Amino acid sequence: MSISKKQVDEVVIRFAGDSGDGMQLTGGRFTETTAVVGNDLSTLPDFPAEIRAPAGSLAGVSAFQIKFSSKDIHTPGDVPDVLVAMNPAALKVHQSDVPPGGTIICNSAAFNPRNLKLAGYDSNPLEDKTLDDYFTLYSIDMSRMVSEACKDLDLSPKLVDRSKNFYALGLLFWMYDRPLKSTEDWLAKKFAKKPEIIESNVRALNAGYNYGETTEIFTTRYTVDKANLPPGKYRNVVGNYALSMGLAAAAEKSKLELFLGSYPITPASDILHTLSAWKHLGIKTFQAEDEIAGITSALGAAFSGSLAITTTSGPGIALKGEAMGLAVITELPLVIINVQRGGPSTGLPTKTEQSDLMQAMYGRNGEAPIPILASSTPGDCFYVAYEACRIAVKYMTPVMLLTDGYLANGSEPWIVPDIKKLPPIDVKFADKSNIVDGQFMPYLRKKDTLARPWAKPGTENLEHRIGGIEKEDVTGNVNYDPENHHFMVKTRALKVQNIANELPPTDVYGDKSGDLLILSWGGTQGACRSATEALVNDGKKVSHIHLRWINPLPNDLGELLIKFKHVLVPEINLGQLIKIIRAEYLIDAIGLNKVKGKPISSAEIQENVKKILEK
Amino acid sequence: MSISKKQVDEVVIRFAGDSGDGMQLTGGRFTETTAVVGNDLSTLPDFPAEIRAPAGSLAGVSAFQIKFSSKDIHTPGDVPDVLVAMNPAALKVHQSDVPPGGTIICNSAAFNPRNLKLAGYDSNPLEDKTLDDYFTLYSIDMSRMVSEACKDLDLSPKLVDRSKNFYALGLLFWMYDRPLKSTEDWLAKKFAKKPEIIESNVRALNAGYNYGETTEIFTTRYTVDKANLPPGKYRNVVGNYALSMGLAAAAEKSKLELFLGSYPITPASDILHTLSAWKHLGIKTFQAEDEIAGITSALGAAFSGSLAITTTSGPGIALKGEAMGLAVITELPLVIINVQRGGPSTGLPTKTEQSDLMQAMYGRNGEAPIPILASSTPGDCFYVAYEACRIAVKYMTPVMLLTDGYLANGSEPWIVPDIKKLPPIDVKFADKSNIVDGQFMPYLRKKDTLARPWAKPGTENLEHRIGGIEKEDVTGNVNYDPENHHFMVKTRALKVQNIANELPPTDVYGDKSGDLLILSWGGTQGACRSATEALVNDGKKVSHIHLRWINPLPNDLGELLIKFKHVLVPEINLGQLIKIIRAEYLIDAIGLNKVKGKPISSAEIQENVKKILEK
Amino acid sequence: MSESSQVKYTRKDFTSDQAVRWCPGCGDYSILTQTQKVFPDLGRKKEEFVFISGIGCSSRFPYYMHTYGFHSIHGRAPAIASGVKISRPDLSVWLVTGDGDGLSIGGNHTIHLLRRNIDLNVMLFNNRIYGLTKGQYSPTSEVGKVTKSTPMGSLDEPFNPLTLALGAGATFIARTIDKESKHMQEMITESYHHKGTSFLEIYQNCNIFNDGAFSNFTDRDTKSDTVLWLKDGEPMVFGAESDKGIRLDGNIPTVVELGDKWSKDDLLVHNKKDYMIASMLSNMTSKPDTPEPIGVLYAIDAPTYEDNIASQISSAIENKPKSSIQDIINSGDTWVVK
Amino acid sequence: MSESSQVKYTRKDFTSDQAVRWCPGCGDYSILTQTQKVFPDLGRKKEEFVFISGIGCSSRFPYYMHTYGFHSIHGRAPAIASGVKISRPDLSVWLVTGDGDGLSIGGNHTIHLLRRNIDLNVMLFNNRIYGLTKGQYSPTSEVGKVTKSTPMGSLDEPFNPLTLALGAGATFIARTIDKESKHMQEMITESYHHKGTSFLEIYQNCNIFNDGAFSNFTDRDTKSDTVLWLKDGEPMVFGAESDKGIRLDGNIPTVVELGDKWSKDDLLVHNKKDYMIASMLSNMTSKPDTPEPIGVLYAIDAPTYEDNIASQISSAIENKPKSSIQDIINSGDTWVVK
Ligand SMILES: Cc1ncc(C[n+]2csc(CCOP(=O)(O)OP(=O)(O)O)c2C)c(N)n1
Ligand SMILES: Cc1ncc(C[n+]2csc(CCOP(=O)(O)OP(=O)(O)O)c2C)c(N)n1
Ligand code: SF4
Ligand code: SF4
Ligand SMILES: [Mg+2]
Ligand SMILES: [Mg+2]
Repeated sequence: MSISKKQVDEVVIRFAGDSGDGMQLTGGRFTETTAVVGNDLSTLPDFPAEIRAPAGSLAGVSAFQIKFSSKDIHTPGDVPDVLVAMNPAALKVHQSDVPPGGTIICNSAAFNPRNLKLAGYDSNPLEDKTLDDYFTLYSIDMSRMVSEACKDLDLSPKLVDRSKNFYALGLLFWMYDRPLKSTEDWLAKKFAKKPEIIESNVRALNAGYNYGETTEIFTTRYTVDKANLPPGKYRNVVGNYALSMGLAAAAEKSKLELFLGSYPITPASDILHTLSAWKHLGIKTFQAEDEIAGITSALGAAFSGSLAITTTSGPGIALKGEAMGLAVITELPLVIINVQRGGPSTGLPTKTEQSDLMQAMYGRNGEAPIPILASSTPGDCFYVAYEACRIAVKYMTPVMLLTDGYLANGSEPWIVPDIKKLPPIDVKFADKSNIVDGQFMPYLRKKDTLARPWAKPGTENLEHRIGGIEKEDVTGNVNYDPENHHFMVKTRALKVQNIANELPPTDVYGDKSGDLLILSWGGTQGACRSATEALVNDGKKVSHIHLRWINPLPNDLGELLIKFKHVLVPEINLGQLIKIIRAEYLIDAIGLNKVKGKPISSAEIQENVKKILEK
Repeated sequence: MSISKKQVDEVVIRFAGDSGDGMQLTGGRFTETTAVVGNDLSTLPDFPAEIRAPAGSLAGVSAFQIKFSSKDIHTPGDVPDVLVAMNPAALKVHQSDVPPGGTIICNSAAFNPRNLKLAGYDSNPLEDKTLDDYFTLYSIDMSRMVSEACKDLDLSPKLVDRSKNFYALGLLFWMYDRPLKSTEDWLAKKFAKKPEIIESNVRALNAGYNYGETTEIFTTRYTVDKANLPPGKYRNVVGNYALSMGLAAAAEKSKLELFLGSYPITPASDILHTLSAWKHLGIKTFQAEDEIAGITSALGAAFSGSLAITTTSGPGIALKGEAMGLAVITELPLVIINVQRGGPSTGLPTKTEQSDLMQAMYGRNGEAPIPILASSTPGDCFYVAYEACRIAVKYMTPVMLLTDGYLANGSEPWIVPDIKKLPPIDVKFADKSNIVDGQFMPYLRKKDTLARPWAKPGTENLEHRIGGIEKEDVTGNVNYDPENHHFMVKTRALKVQNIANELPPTDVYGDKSGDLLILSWGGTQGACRSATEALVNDGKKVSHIHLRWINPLPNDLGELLIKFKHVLVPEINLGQLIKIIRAEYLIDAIGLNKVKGKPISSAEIQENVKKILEK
Repeated sequence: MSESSQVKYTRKDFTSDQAVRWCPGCGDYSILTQTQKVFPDLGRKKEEFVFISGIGCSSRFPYYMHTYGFHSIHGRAPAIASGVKISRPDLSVWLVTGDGDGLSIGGNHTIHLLRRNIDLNVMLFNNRIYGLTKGQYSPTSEVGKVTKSTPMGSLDEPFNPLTLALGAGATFIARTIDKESKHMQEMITESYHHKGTSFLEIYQNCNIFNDGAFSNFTDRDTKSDTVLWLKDGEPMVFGAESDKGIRLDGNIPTVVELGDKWSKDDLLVHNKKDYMIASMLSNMTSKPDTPEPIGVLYAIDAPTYEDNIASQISSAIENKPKSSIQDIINSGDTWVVK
Repeated sequence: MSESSQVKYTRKDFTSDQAVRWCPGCGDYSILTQTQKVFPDLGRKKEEFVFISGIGCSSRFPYYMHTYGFHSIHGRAPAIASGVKISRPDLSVWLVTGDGDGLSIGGNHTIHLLRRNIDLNVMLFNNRIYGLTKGQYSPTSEVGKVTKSTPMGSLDEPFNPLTLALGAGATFIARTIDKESKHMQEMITESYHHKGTSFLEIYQNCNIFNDGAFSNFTDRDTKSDTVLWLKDGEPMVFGAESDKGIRLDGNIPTVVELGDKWSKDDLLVHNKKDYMIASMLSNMTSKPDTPEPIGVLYAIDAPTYEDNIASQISSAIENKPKSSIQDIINSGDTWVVK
């Protein structure tokens, strides 16, 4: 029998199984290997909200999707070419996403009556032929194969069965022609103290690979060429980790001590975990009693001269509003990070959403403007984190950074940056030279940035008091004068607006005028870029602008927008950026709003654009 | 000597003195008498932020302004005709507001070296002639006169001196031809247990009155005719009090128990105080440990079937954001009241501002729409409070009601309403009829309002569970399905939008088209109406729309706005309603934004309109 | 409160139709079971029970009870429950919370609830870890605990929940253990019957993120030496053979062997109304030299907030019967314009 | 910490140029004065002092001290101060708060601060009322108090701040009175020298909204019989003629007359390291039959959070010296595209 090798440009694989089946780990290993092989890639984990819902239940299904390609790609893919379903519930939840002609691989051992019932199947879909007309179905008794492969090992059957995800991984490695070595090395390191576990997993991995190689059911293998990525040294990086590195890089470059005040919350907790492990960089992390203590402890650290950070997700931001106002009026540098998730309230805590933009703009009493920027990809989290820190200390202001669950847990290949080449962050604390007529003036601003001086407690002769009551210009004393208040309210707004003066010209992907402009922010960047590429290929006059800064907006944005007949703003919310754009530029922008706890697909965007252009 | 009587249409008097001088009380008595005399009136108290700053200091000046008129008026006046300054600090702070030709009455006894120094005067302005060129100055040793009048009383000189505000009041009563009787009655009641205090105050009052009558320095008395107010029984009412009555009226009409969960904060605390005193109406007030407990205890009471209220000011709202989101997703009726004050942060806690509108719209995570309405005058607080309650229970939704420090403490004559004539509030709790196939469906909505049923704990067979995780349509079970989430997000938005269908047609003051429309919300109503009247009198094509509802906006607003060449939106913030209007209607509305802790004046608005029309 | 003398409930009546979603092996299951077993016997109408919870694994509890329930937001259950009980004293209100929910973010509401003595029944599932967010240390985690957020070990002294509750003015504090079904049932019943806030700490094993936290007190071979079962009015005896006891040495509780030197008469006699005994007992928690006190440490009678407010209201109504807001609206100086 | 051995400060050095804005006669004045008097003698550089406060009359304090200061938002001073001290252990950080600020809205931060034992000095101005918002009852107001928000009297048991602090795990609790200048100076000095969180409750008269709340303990004619001045290691004697004392009757502190029946030797000897004595003493607060304990009730040595974190960091650095974030950036599986 001959197995043909077929070359394809891009592939989307989704691993799905019970929370206990190790799907995130399987996906992670596939990703690492794919990265090293040199494809471009993008990933999207999808966790259940329960820690561990009952085994086999629909609520307990966990999934991980990866798209990899020989081309430059921007999203983890809309629809999977291959779905690996480790149990009936996983099949039930994900089957509808697989397009006709797609491949489904199942662990038949898990399709027992109990699991079928839990998933709501009346009959076994692997046997009742319901799937065969639409999909290429591979029903494999992975559990038995693994137990065969491991039978001489001194391990309980339960433990052996846990290796079945590596069997699936091995099979996929074979199908897409990927080496096993890096996974074997990783297993050896990870379970250094448990050699039997290494052995069972390695055997399962190889058993899966060999099953593809030797059985006759698979007729095709696929190869995906290396992507033509810009030259450089690469690694794969997950958003929250990239963000943590960006913060640490800013601390190192600014020579400030990093202080994180935080309270755990999904999907932001990993930043706290990551920074907690970097004590050797001198980073201090403080798990506070709640979000309010998270931000206020950070504000205290900012007052005393640290690079202060607080991390959370939407509900935590709701709690931090009052303290943000205090940061605004005391003009202290503070980076506030919101890894957005599905709302309102507890909402869909493990799903992604972009619905906290307006909260970022307005979620506090009074006129309390805060600069806002958002990251566009997992790797970009590094750069926006760095940028947020740079702006915070340069302008003496709190800064809000928005990412989301999709960016936080997703990953992509990433050129390893050289921190020497990052823009400098020069911090000059106030000193004697800031004393005017024998008095330190804590609100005597720099002419260009309007930043006030940052005076570290412990510095001789700079004793001063700040607080939440309106401050007098220059002296910073408590002041109830109407004119001073009006002046200070406007000055604080102007200070934020001034940041626009240092933003680079806005990058337009595609022509600078045309029929339609897609305007995006945050994690929808990839889908918008893919859609634009496809539409342009299709001959449409479509361009794309992605905003890193939302407050302030770039100075040149207005001019750019009016060059297009239509402006489409896709968002995973009911229309938030679009409100800002319409109010600012009086342009009849159109929203594309899907609030489904997952990224908007490139296909949806394309479809929408076509409809608009047809009108 | 003959004293001429001059008839005038309207008068503005400002009483100013040290916090200890009793200016609020003096103003209050003048107001009550003026109300009973039948003038239209409007008042504006102005407190210092300190409880009692050092006697004689600028920070300790407290003031009370009243405008009264024979015409229908809308504001407490821009500039005082008469300034009563009880000490140098009061003169210093307020003199600049008095127009040339105005009258200044001072208690010369307080112009001693210590007080002059505290107020920053190098020489005594009552003696150095600096004022004489501009103002009609009356320098009267009120302290001595009062002590003369009371010398045979068994009271300490200190206590006697405390009556000097009644001396000033008596003098003003004489000048404006007002009876002493109601003040004498009031004193008799208030100090029933301290007859000497009654006596000293009554003597001071009469001494002041007689001083006007007998001395020759005053050449003119003024009379202000009764205003031509709509017929009815009137009383004078302060905003926070009117609001409290509105809530209690809603409770009585709906036959619900009123529950207030609150935490004290200026300028909202008086609502808590007022409702706490109405236990005989069965009202329960709970002073919680903080604002979060204030709103969540109220939400608990809403769950159990009470008419639930929480009151606070801006910083408190910032803390309540997360709980508001919970109220949105659990769809429980809850009225959230924000008596706005100067921000950001602690800001100017005793001053007024309108800068929490955007916080009301967006201050929580996720898509969490809440209906928002605002009161326009102190008396209107009654009606908006009632309306907020009605909408909350009808649509099963939290409702945000915005008032502000100016409305809360200001007063006006108010037709005593008959609660029988208020719109009905019919509450029908869920019962057996809500059980479908043996199961109660907590999210099975009414067709028209989209309200879900309200099931009181304790009702047989309606046991059910609600919570902050996304709910399944109809059943209310926890649900993570993407399509359900999208549907629920849109349904919650639609439910709020639906309220617009029952709003009356928008009232346009003036022509329905023209050169300029003034669009206002909240406490700027009066100034905008006055300005419009003046401009129309002046031949300008100017009209005025005042919004009671900001979310949703009235359905007919868009059509109305486009009939005007210009739309001007005066706000005591940097432009908040205007953002909503621009985004919604793509109209190039113009902002008039003064953030000075006090109402925008009618004069400023007129000036601004004229400038726009000239262009 | 209405007695359900007619109706006879079973466990099933308190079981909702929702699938239970805790990890297999989680201690929460047992707590749910004991609650569902005890409730039919409380003699109260089913529809009068309300469960309020915050956020955490434990806070999923209300979904599984076929009663009225409210799964709210993190830390705020005490305040929500306070609103329920103050507005509706006729309901039996239960509050389920975790060591993070009730003592970290919700600590303030918890202590204020206790001082107010609102008649609520608090069940604090203490697993000494944040379960739902996958394993960070909590305010009850022991010093040095290695978790995701404390890779080099936690640094701060934990709260002792019962000591904290006592300091806040609690009128009822008790402790039980997930594995001790019968004892837990007793404690739930006693909580129910205590008028005022009952604060019941339940040692609960999180077998995923903090497995074995209480194994010392639950393992067959150790537990008789490590647990002191409190019985009101009885001397404090423990040990497999009831051969040990607690004696006061000055004011220090000390373990003594019963036998030649010491007899039962020398032992401290538990008195749940004695504040100093409660203070001493709660302070023995998880100390190396003394057994773990389990049972009702403290229970006294005191007026409840909701009763007080109700009686202020009735006396106000008595003073001004049949009042209407219209009276207030009409009051003050009024005048008529014609 | 740097000793200011060279510089000799006076009270004026700690006085800012801002006009003091409390009501004439307010107890806050005396606290400010005593602080400004004591600070020059602490032997520490002026610029190393930081005052953090929340919101309330008391929280205006930092404006009047010529040190670094932060007047923040209501209730959050403990968290802000924690951030200051953790990030800068070299500073001497002081926290000024009120009974509302520190125990109502800020109660949770306060108890968590205490359990963490961060080396901060807390001065809680307890006037048993909300001053700044013009007179509502506070969590320390006595039951039945008539205020603006409780026209028929307050209903809930107040916190006893020292009992609460002890329950939360405090390592230093003390109490003084606004009018007792010298004693207050001693207490401030002892707070300063305690390593860990020192919690000093100051009875402060609000002569506008709660005048005379502590007159029992400050009036010439009553105070010697109503105040128990605590001295470590000494028997608990009080009374104008030092003729009374506290004796333990079982575990109940009882007042006895010295003379025929009882002598000093029968009295309880204060030991500030003894938790049970502290518990008993704090529990005597404002009880009718016992005098008010004033002084240091409890003070023990314990590691501080900020020292622990600093030492984790130095040992991490020792293990991986000269680390740069670049090392982490470079780590993991990497590959090169040419
Ligand atoms: C405002 C807010 N902050 C943080 C979270 C995330 N969160 C959910 S549960 C939890 C702690 C859970 O610990 P615990 O209360 O001990 O409950 P357990 O899961 O252990 O039963 C946290 C931090 C949240 N949901 N909301
Ligand atoms: C978030 C918030 N809630 C409420 C207030 C209003 N407020 C200011 S101070 C205060 C209480 C003051 O009492 P306390 O802490 O005892 O201080 P005191 O004035 O008595 O010194 C309150 C409720 C506020 N400023 N901010
Ligand atoms: S994580 Fe722990 S506490 Fe949560 S359900 Fe699982 S075992 Fe129970
Ligand atoms: S209100 Fe009371 S506490 Fe506040 S400054 Fe005045 S006297 Fe002092
Ligand atoms: Mg826990
Ligand atoms: Mg106070």
